[in-house]
Amino acid sequence: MSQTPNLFQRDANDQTVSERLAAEALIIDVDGFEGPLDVLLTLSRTQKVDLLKISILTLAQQYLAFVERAKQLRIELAADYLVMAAWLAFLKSRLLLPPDPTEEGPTGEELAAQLAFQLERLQAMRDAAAQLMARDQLGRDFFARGLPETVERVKHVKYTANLLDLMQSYSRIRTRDEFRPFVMDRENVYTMEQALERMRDLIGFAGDWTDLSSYLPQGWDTHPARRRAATAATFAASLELAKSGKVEIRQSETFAPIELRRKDSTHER
Amino acid sequence: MSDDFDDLIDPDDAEARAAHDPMAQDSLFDAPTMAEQERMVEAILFATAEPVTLKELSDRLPHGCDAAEAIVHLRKRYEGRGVHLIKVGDAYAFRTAADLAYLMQKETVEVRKLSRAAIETLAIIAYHQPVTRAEIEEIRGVSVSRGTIDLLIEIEWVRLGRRRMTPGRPVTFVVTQTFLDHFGLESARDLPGIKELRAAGLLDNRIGQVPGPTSDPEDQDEAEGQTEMFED
Amino acid sequence: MSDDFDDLIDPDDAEARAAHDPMAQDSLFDAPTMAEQERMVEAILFATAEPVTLKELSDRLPHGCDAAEAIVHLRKRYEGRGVHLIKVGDAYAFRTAADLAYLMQKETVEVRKLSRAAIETLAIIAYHQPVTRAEIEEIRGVSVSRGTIDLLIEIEWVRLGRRRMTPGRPVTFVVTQTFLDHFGLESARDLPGIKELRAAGLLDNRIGQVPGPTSDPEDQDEAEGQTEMFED
Repeated sequence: MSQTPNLFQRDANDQTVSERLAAEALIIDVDGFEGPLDVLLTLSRTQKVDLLKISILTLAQQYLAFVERAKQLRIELAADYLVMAAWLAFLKSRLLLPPDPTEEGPTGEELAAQLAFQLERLQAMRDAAAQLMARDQLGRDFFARGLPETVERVKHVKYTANLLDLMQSYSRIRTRDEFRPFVMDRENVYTMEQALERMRDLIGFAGDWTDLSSYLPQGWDTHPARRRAATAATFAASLELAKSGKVEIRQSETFAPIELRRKDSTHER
Repeated sequence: MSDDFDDLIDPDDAEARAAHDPMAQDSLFDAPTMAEQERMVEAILFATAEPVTLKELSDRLPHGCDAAEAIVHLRKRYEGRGVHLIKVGDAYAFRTAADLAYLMQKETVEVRKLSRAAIETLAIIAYHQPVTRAEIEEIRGVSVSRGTIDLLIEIEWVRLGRRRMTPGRPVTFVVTQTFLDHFGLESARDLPGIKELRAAGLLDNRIGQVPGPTSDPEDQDEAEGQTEMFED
Repeated sequence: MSDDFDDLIDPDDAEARAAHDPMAQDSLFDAPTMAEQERMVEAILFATAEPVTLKELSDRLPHGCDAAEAIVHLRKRYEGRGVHLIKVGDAYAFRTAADLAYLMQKETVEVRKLSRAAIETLAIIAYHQPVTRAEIEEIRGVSVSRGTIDLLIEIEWVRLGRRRMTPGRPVTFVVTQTFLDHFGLESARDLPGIKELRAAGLLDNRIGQVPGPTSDPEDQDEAEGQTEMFED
């Protein structure tokens, strides 16, 4: 980089009065700086040369003077300012001492070049930011439509159904009974409890052998399902009554009518 | 094409701007040209949030401008364009040309299946038309919500028929031509009858005769033809 | 392009549309004339304050229209007028000519005053995008406060870009279309001086050995340890 020729032109202690003053001026509004790079950039302006030609060594000295001054004035500097000072002190020594061939890592010149690049880049970004903000801006220099028309969002819901849907649906209504969900149909169930109750009432009057079927309740003897339910319940109930010794049951042969009568020994119900 | 718009993109250059605007320097003495006044009115009307009166225009234009004349020119320029310069009361504004109003709508179409309740109601109306709401409810065995019939009317598959000449004169519902078109039917009579539904296995055998359409003499003629469909 | 013209023609208003849109009947076969397309694009762009993308335009125009070509014609038509048709990213908008800014005091909205840090950060994001926070900090030499980037995101000038495929997968930041619109830029490539900066290598990402900001908590400790060394 172009600053190399300048590197050894100045002595470390050769600080001009103006530089010292500049450093002091910086101290006054140290809070106004955005970090060490910002300070370095400001200091670099005192060199009054193109950033490309800046002397990094001089800059390092200026910066170290700035930090020194801050310490004398007992101004607290943020950590990163001090880190930068340490780094610049290291850089300065690298730049001043003849290169040690055994040493690893970048040379002092390379480090100086990197710092110069960073300063140049930061300055470039600041210039770019200024250019950007100086552009014509929407709402200040040029304007959007002041009376925009709202774009109406029209949502059309298109309903569909086909003939099959229609027919199936109609069929479903017309055949609703078949589509009923499965439930125990209590309507056609005659329980043994019901039969027992009925027979207890009736058995007192039947002194003679009576067909079981005559005990079926009214309305349960025609519909096949109801008849089956009532018959089963009545039969179960008669067995129950026989068990408790209240009736006698007989059947003359297989599939012959089942008959029952009150057991004479039992009078109370 | 962006190159033509340097004036917008050019940075901060006050000089460039002054060059572009020949009036900037001497507008104190000479009014801008009419073409320039037209540009100005155009920009003001474009950017202002409400219609602008002639007075407001005059106040905002440089001294010596004739807003009314500029409006006349500008109005002519926008004749037949996508936006028109219109007069609103005693103010002016740009508005979309009326014939392009439909472009201001963003239409989205969502295809939705009819709900079961809706299609059942529709089926009953199709098979039993003209049919009152009470009849629909009787056939479906559940009440029919207002919204269901409204929807069917809204999508134009169902319309109001004649009022039934019974106490309360209830309205009846019938299906529309749109309905027939959608379902590819020539008439509601072409709807497959119970027999065909049964043959197609869509209907269970054990179901008896479908109660025919109401025997209201008024509606009889309309309903005629459907009755036979339901005969076994 | 609208993929299905049927979507646009709703049976509801097909008739109404046909009445005022001479194209409606035969647009399935013929696209509107270019003059007509130009009118349509003009109407759509005039009606919106936000830039409209080519795709949005195409979606709103009838089937068979060529929005891009209509834009070219329209742009030419508005050359030198009080309003211009500008390109913002892949979108288009009408904006008043910048040379007429002096007429627009009434419309001027107070542009939010950004801090120096925010402006610098914005410029870095615009010129270096996509850029990570660490990179912004390296360029500025200080840590970027969370609030700065948050503010830029809030005013919609900056948004998150893709994550960088490096260890830690850091998020990147890019500028938005709103940013381009605000500064009258067609694209980020049109940023002032960007070519020169690139040519000078100032937009390259060099990994520097210069001490940077200490945003990492681990680094923070080290830095604090060093502070003591320098204390009197």
